[in-house]
Amino acid sequence: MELLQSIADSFNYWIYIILMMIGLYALVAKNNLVKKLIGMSIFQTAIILFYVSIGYKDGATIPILYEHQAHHGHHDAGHGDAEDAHHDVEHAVEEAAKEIHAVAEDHADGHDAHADDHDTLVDSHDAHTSSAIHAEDFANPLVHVLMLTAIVVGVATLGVGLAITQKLYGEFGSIEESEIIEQIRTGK
Amino acid sequence: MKILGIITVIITGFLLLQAERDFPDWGDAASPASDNRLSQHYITETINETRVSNMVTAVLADYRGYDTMFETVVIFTAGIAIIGILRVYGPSTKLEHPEPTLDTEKPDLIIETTCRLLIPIIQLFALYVIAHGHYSPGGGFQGGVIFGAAFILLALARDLQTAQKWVPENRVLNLAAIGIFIYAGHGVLSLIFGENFLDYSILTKVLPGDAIDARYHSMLGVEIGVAFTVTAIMFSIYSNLASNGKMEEGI
Amino acid sequence: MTEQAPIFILLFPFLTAVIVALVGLRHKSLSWPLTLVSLGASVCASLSTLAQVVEHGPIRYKLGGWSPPFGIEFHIDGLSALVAVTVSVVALLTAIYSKDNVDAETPDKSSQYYSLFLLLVSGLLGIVITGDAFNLYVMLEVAALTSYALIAMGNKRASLAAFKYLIMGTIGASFYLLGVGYLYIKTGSLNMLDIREILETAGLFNSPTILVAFILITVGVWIKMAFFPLHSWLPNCYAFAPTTSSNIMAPLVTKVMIYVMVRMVLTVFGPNYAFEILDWENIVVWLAVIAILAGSIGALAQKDLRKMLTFLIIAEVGYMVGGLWLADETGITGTIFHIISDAFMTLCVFLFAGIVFAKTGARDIYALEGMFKKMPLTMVGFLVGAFSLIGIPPTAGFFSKWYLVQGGINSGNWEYVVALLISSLINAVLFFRLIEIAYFGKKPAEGHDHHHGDDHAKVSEASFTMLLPLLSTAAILIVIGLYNKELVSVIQDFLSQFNLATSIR
Amino acid sequence: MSSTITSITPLLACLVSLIAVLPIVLLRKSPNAREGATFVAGIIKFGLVLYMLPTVLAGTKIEYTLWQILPNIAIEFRVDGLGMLFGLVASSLWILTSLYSIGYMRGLKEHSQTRFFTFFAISLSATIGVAFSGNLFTLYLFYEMLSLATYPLVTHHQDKEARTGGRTYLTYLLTTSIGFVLPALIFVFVKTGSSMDFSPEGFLAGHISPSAALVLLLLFTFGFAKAGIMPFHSWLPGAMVAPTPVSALLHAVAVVKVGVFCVLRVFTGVFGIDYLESLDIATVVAWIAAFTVITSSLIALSQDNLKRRLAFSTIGQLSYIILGVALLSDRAVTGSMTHIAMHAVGKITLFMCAGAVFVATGKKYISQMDGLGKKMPFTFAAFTIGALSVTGLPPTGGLISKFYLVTGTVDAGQVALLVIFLISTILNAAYLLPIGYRAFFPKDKELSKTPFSWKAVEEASLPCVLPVCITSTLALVLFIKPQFLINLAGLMLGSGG
Repeated sequence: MELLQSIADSFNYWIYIILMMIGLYALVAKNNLVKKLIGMSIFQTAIILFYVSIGYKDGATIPILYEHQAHHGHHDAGHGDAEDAHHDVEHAVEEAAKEIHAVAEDHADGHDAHADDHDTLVDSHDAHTSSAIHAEDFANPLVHVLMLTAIVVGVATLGVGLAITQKLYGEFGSIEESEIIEQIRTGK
Repeated sequence: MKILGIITVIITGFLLLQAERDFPDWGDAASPASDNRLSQHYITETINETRVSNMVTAVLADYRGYDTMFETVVIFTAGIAIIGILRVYGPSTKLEHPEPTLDTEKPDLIIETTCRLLIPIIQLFALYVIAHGHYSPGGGFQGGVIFGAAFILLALARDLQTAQKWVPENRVLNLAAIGIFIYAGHGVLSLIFGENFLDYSILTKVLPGDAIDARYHSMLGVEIGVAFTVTAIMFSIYSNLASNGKMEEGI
Repeated sequence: MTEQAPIFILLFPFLTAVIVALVGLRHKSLSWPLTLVSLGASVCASLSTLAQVVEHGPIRYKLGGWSPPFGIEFHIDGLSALVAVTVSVVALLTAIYSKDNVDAETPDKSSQYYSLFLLLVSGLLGIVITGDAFNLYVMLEVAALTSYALIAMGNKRASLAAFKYLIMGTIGASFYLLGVGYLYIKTGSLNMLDIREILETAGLFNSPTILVAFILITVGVWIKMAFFPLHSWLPNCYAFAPTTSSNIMAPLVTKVMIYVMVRMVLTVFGPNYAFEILDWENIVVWLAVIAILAGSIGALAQKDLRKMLTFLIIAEVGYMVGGLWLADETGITGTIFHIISDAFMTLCVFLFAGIVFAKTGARDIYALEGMFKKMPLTMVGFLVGAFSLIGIPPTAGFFSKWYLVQGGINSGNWEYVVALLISSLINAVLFFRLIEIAYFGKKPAEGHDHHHGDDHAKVSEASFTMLLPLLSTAAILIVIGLYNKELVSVIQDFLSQFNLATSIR
Repeated sequence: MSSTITSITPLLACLVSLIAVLPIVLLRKSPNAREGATFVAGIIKFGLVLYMLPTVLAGTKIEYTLWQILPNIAIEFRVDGLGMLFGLVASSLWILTSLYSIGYMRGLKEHSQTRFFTFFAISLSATIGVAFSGNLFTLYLFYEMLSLATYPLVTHHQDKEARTGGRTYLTYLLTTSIGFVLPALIFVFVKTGSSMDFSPEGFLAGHISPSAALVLLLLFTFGFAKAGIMPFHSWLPGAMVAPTPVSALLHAVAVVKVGVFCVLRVFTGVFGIDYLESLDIATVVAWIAAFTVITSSLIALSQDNLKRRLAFSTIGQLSYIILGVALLSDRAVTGSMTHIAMHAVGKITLFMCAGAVFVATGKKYISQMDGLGKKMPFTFAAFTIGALSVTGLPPTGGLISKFYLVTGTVDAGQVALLVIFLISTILNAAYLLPIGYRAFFPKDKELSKTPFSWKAVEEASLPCVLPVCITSTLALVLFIKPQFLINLAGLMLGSGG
């Protein structure tokens, strides 16, 4: 029962392992080159699933700001240029972190509260950072960026893999690894 | 091989399960990956630092813009690689093992008409996805793929030759290269103005608005560059794979 | 301008790759000069970076002006600067050499070839100078994709080898990516220095996730560097690839992967974790011993010149993996020094193998017969490379062995010392077999009766573009040997931050 | 006594022959000019060595640091008594051998003479480098250089025999130097961390355990396989496929003497005689050497090929030297050092005679040389003197060194080894002296068996005979005037002999 519970708690993490192992098995054990490539795709996709799972937060939405939030933040930051912005980064982050802890304490159960609520909440805090944006409301954007890269890499590798397979077929008339090796061995 | 595969899978799987024991709970907002300055900075400060409300786009094209530039290069590389591996120039030589070919009938009327209607819409949508990446899911990669798909659809519906008329091979490569030049050009330009590579804030010298606006606009430019490359290479990969590198007739 | 030098290391080859792909469509003859110019500029940039690092300490170059960990940074210390110089110099020499081969072996596609070549170089340079764990993955894939293609452009057997490499390489890179994911899930950062800091401050060293991350990254990199028994992809790849492909990949790809291993173990996880919390030195050193012996014995069994050399690469990888896990400052100095010297000595012998192949068209070692008479200068270059691989002073190879053996003695890993010496002796056997064939010009009676006689009459000294890189490499090997003290002081500056065990004295 | 001066002379002495490679290669079209260059280089080299002799005899060491190659370690030259003694022998004999080579190579119309002279010159540089090297690292550097530079000389004929011989040669030398010396060298460096400069006290004391010291000592003794200690001796007979001048200079003087020189250096400069005495481990080496002496002498008796017999004789004589130094008594060590010179002079005479016979008659086997003495009186007279010297009989220099060795054995109280010395001397006489005797006084019936007409035979050309006469005279002179050699040797012991 405990096992089931732990699986249910981290369902994604189990699924990615299972998918990854399916892919790995195909990569190692399959004789057909295209099947190997399919295994490779599954293998890579499993990793993407893993990464995206890291970024998921209960009750959070996609990392895109609503119109009014964007406007709010935009307005506040309008005073400085980028230079200022990243001089203040360290400071701002500390502030933001404090603030978020405070919020978390106040509203331990209120993750999915709407942005409007936050506006009032935040305004009572330090006006300097004054973002109406709360980290726990949005999924982690970084992992999505990383996975966009991983997807692109996956596509590129698959493409090159298929091209090599096609070339092999043109040369040996087979896409079974054992047959190709046999042809090489018998000397052609 | 099968036994080897099973052994590998068991060992690796066991290892990964070991790691899983120590993971933070799935969806826990207080997990180290979420509850730290990096992720929080991206969520809370993106709008102040770049005015882009889609954080993914901002991180992609600005904070980690260098990664993304090489992501585009990966695509470009794949295109060149496939040309390098498959492309056969000159009069087509008979392959030792030709691929089985389908009967090439005249294109079906229904399919042709549908495509004729669909393709402009697809292309328009692709442009929307590219341009609207700052505010909604989308961006250069996504838009580029859709745009490339339009050409591929054309090649599927008619034949490769027809699609080639629109985007001949050299033009494809030119487009891909231009895409990368656009992206890297932003970086080189900031170098020329005396800032670090890809530091868009200095581009105020050529772009309207303040430094943050410069970042905002540059990101759009960069996304367009990505879109160029992705569109071109998608079609190039398709046409090479489909025609076995001969560029004569596709599937 | 010098503070921008780090980006120029990469930018020249990378942009030129795109230009070559474009210009080469119409003017194929421009590809080669463009490649040379860009790599020359890259060499200058990397040298300038090295000078800065030596003078002012590590450089942190913020890309996009974002301070790490929010943006990506180049983190260039003594190690990366040295390896970057090595990579760019080797690339330049190979590029000079490639003039005749590329036109001969891939006639229609020379522009694509040079483009891929430059992209490979930019990928490798990117790996070396980046300070971001995920960016390293992207660069790894740029380098990997180009190498698959560069190999697959060879003959029939190369295609299958490239496919195997693609499968193995993808597994390796994916393991690395997953390992970085595990680090990210526990630390929330991707910047190498930042990860290290969080690992230490948050006391994560007991976490099984970090352990698995370490295993995944190490094994992933081992696959990509062809550490025995994960080496099976390598020999056929480098033996059957087009000449220039193996010339650039054999010296660089495995060495850069070793750089990644050193970087991960020292900078990201820290020697304290890798060597003390995980007490694996003995196991890994034994694995390395097996790798060294297996590679050397494998080389003995080969009759194909280039294939023989590929097995030597496997043995050399064993040297360096073992050297790192000696966990001794001198040993790690030796490993890093060997990255540099091995890159050049592998280059030297592969350039030679390329010349032999170009001149005789034969792959087996008996193609060498009578070479001392026919191409004396080429043989001089080869001799220096061979002596370096055997470890005869004052070539670079001797000094890397000098430090590695010292490390082995210091840390009490006698099995490693013995393996190193046995492998040196086997190298001596291998190369003196070649020298004997080249010197005596006669085949032993048991050899098959090939039709060498006629082909060889017209064999003469290699062309200038082939000879120049070979002799330069030979000269570099001797210079590295003579100036090893200066190199080692840069390496030891880099290592001094880690408080490694030094000596039992 | 132990004052030091810095001077570039040792480096120049070492480099002269290396620089001479350039004119030798450039002048390859005209043999006379080419050999002229060899000569000039040889004379300059000898002059430079002689120039340093008075300074060294006065007890001053000459130092020159060329290059700080590793942290703590430099490529460094230091000329002391032992080095000077060996350098003097090698450089003087080079001139004679050059002369002899010209006669030999031209007499036999050998191919690739330029290559021959080139590598000959390089080998000499390496030899002088070994002689003058100031620390263990430099010594190793030149030792390896010598192994490689002599390979083309050994395999000069490029036939099947040369291939086998050359293969054995390199296998033995490289295996031992990479397999034994290199780890020992690095071990010493790791343990002491010092610059490994040779000094009479040694620099190992206090850094290693006695068992490690024994292992090190054996590694060095066997590792410098050029010394021909059994069981690492078989490269030496194999290498006799080389042209005779090579055998003469390299295998009677340069290569093998470099081997024993290195062993001597290890005993006297690395371990230090006192330290070895306190450890009491040298006896092991002494007995191994003794075994080699007897065994090789017995093998030599059974050889009919003259050069092979000489090769085995060399193995035995080298072990004398090692045996002497392993006894650790002052007289024995002096005897060892002197024996380097005495044996060199004697053995080079023998080899050159063998070569002269070969040039004149094409004969390699002792059994074919009966009665030849009457046709080639100078050659065989010189041969007899050389044989006397090697055996250690008056009136030759060989007696002096043997005297020191034997009395040294008595000093060390090793009666068993004394017996071995005596037995081996008898054996030496048995395998060397009959050759000369039979050449002058053949048994008639044996002569009639050989289907060979002696009528056409006469002495080999002047360049062949002249050096032979000079070296044999030298062997006689050293009997009368050995004192400066003994002084040089004495410098190493700090007691003046």
